[in-house]
Amino acid sequence: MSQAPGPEASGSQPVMFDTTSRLVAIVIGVVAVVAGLVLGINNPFLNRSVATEGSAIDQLFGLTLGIATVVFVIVQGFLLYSIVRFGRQPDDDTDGPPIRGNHKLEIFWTVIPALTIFFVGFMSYQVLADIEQPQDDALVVEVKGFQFAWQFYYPEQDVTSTEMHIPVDRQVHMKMRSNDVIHSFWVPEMRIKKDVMPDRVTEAFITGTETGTYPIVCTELCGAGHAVMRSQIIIQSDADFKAWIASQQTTASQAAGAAADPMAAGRQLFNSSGCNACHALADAGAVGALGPELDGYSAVAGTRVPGQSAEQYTLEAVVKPNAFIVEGFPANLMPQDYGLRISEQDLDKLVTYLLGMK
Amino acid sequence: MVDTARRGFVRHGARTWRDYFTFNTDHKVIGIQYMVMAFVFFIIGGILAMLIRAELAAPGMQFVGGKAYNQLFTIHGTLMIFFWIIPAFIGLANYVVPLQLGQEDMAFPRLNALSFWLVVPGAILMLTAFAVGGAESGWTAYPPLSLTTHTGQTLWAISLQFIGFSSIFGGLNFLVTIFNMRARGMSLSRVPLMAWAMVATSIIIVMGTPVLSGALFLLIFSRILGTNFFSSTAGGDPLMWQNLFWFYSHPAVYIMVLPGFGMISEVLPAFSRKPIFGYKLIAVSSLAIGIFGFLVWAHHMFTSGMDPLLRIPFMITSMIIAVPTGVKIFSWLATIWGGKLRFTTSLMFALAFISMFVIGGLSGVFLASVPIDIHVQDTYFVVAHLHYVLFGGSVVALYSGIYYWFPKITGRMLNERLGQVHFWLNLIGFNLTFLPQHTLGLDGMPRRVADYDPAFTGLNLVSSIGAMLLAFSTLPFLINVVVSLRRGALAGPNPWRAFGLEWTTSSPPPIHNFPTPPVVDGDPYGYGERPVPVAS
Amino acid sequence: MSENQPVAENESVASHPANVPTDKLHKRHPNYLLVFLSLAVLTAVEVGITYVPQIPQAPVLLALSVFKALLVIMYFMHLRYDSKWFAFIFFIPFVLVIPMLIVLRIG
Amino acid sequence: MSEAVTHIDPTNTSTGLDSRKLGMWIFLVTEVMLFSSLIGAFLQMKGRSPADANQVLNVPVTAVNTFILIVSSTTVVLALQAIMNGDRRRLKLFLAATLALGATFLGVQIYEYSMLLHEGFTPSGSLFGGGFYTVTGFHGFHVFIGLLWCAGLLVEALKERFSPSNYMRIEIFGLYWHYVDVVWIILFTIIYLI
Repeated sequence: MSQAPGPEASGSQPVMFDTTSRLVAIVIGVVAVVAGLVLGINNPFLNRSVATEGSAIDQLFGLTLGIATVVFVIVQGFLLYSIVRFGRQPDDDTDGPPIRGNHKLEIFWTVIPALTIFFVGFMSYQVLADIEQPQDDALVVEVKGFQFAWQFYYPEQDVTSTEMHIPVDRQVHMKMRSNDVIHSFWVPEMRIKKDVMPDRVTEAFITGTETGTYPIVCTELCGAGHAVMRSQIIIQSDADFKAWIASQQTTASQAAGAAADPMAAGRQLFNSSGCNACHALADAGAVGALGPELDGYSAVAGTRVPGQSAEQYTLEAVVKPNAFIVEGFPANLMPQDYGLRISEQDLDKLVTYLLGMK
Repeated sequence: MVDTARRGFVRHGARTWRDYFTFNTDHKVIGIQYMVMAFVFFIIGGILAMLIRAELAAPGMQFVGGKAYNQLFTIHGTLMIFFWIIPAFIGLANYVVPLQLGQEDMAFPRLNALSFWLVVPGAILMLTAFAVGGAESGWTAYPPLSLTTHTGQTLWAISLQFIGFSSIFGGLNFLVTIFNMRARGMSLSRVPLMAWAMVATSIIIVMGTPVLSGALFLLIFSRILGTNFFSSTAGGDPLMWQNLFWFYSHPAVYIMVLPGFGMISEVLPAFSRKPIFGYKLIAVSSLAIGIFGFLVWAHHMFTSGMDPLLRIPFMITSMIIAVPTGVKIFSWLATIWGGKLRFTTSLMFALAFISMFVIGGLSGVFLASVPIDIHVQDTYFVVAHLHYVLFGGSVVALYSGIYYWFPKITGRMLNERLGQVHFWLNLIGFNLTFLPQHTLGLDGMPRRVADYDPAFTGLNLVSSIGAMLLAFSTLPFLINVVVSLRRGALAGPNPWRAFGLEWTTSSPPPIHNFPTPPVVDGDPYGYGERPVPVAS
Repeated sequence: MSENQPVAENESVASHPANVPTDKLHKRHPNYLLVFLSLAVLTAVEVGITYVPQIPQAPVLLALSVFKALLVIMYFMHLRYDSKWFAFIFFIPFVLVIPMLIVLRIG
Repeated sequence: MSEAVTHIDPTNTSTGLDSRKLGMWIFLVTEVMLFSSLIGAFLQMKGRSPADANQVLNVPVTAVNTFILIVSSTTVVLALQAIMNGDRRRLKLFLAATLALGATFLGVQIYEYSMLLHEGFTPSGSLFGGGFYTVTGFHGFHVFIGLLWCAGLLVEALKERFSPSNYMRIEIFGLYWHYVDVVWIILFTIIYLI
């Protein structure tokens, strides 16, 4: 075996591409940098934050982005420069200078990044301590997550809702708990996210700074309906918030007063158990689309399974949803533990409600 | 390849293609078995990725519903991590490392074969899990969700056990091989950096994988026997899974990228004709990553219900790990600085690796900062970050290594023209796919969703187009491999005029690698100092 | 890495200092029966302690069992007499196990 | 290991350490990590269970069983010493004793399981039960593997395969068996006593 006749035969191949590749690399590098800068300046990475905590995070993000940009430019700059400057001449078969290291340089690029990183860490710690500072006058909201909907309970006001209303400029202290699997509560515009666990209460703090309506998103995979597990947060003036609370309290007291009214009780259950998240039902104001629409359901309930009465079928459809699947809808999508979650009396009320609508 | 030794059902060496389907103890055969199998799974995983991007090209659910989509990305992630990147690196290292050490095989050849053949039942089970359905709680399989899904989830977990055992035996084998079996004169400070990277990788495998195995056993028992480890209704602890899972799976990120670091450290000196800059620091930083990598896992749980105070130490460790990584990057830049760069496809992939990995590394610092992580955790920002690390890092490095060692493995050169086409399509497609995802995440798009806010349509469409380009870029590579295997120019023992013992034997090497045991008188980076060693 | 260098760095030794048979290590060995008796007695003591509620149970029992485990590791597994490398390898994982157990506990 | 297919000599190594022994110690590292994760899970379950959850367990019987395992560890180390001194008769004797003691341990554990199950203490019944059966089950499985291994070595010893210059495989089995003993020493304390 001689040293390398083959190599040089083929070695001429890469040489051919030296110049072209370099040109292509330079052109693409320049285009990418310009495009990146234009895009970055015209379209800032983060949209506007509407929470004090979010603004603090944004500042930290900006700082980190600045440092990252410097590192990025240094590394890519050296890389591009080397590509431009140190390409070998086509007929040059000699080696480069045998430099094996430089202790001062190596210490320099170990220590400087370490100091930078400690600085970022320190700033992060400060921001973290800042955004998780509970305040005395905070409004407490108990957040409940289940497959695939959110529910918000205001313990001081005794109000339950499927949308989150909060007053502007007042800290909100959220106590969160899941009914089934892990969810995660996120308001992108407020930058705050926290997992909602089934075995413990987790806490998060948000303070809205601008009125408006913003999406609440579930960010922890929670099953087939994960993508549609959404709600909204409505930041409103203190007066508007109070008015909303009052209106909810009236509705609630009506519902309570009409406990004898099975329809009102059923409607309440329909919404508080999360049925509204997936099933549309005009009477309950529900518009969910994951499961079959329930308007006009009472007319067909008795016909679905031969030999089952409408009551039997409805009960089974709630507690054993896979027993009969309406055509066009997937099996296993609906949680199968409603039989455990809803008491027997409440199940009766729910069945009565669903069949009671004409 | 001349003689094929045979003993019982055990074979050593390959004479025909059939030998690649046997329980073969030759590390070269096993390396090829690993790589080919891994590439098949790369293609399957890639097809799943195309389905995902097709679904996401426009808002709303077009092709698949929520369940099917969940299954798609679960299997995509699992295949890419456990059946592509990890085995592909192990395969290439299996081929190269014993050659670099001047040995005729790994320390335990039969254990080596067992490692490979354990992947096969694992793969069959994983595909069955996909067919049966139910593995749809992500590759992270967080309970309680993973306790409620169907049979496929159990098969998924059992499949990963096979992969885990395969990994453990492989890691053990590499450690013993590199420490105990070095050529005459090869002191630890002359061990190639690829081998050092495999030491660090194997340390992680050996100490991390058993914990994943333990966690998977708990999950399997919970699903089959009804134990209540993670069940919240019975008082179990869902967070325990996350701790155990990430105790392995964060270090696993380094399992997937350290061998790449090693390959880059071999490729850069060879094509810039300079010794590696800061050999010792590169080797030490690999080991530092290997150990420190174990103390950062909870940064995946900053928004979970874990104790808030615990986040601080984990934030600090997670940030510190950027330092040894940075040291490597700077050392590589210093290696090419002042060199005589020869722009082969292998070198271009290596340079692209540095460029892309820096982006992934920097976005990692954002994720390590608790307040920023609170915003971006579980969003497309994380998806972008992990693909910059695992594709822009691992896969690009792997391509670099393949272009570098293909002549050694097959005896023939890959076509450079097709290589360049592959490189540029790959690089452009990759960035088009994943760069926009940073913005998507920051603006409010969560990960693992089949449907999204119509406001995100534009960037998603760009990403989907990029993904198609990226998929297409694999085609010139495949054509190149198939054509070059038959018609490529003959490579000869050392086509790159590189140092390293693997280049002192013929291409492909004979069955026992070296006619006479090689002797080493320096490290494998003597560019500009010594004449290139000649094949004996 | 540097720990190994005395062996490795030196050219002539680096190649194969190997053929030193490992059984040289076993020429020195402890009195196995004494180790066994200690283990047996300590086990009895452990069970005895559980009947004396005045003694703080968890810390004392844990200390005793760790001591017993170390007896087996050091003497039966010869770690005390064998290459320091084995001791180094075997005790590394405990550095990681302890933070893992603590974090699991805190949750 | 694979003499017929390669020429790799596990005793002639760069570090001077026998490859098989080095491999075994690294394997024990993986075992430490596996059992640590399981013990961690067990402790977590125990922490979430009532303080008297382990009252159902039979401490005296298990104490005797612990003693049996310690004896078996001693017989292994005596077997190793015997063959190093060239005493093949004692090697066979002590290997056989190890096998018998290990089998007794496993038998008692199976008896314990059946009693507990009979009393309604099941893996799915309580958090503690799940942790208990998982950890002790894994340990029992390791004992079982050790028994198979020991039986294999005993067969070879009967064929006089070992000698004062060829005992590494006895030593490696010993490492495994002692490790299994170490795990039990820890388990006995944290499961039964605390």
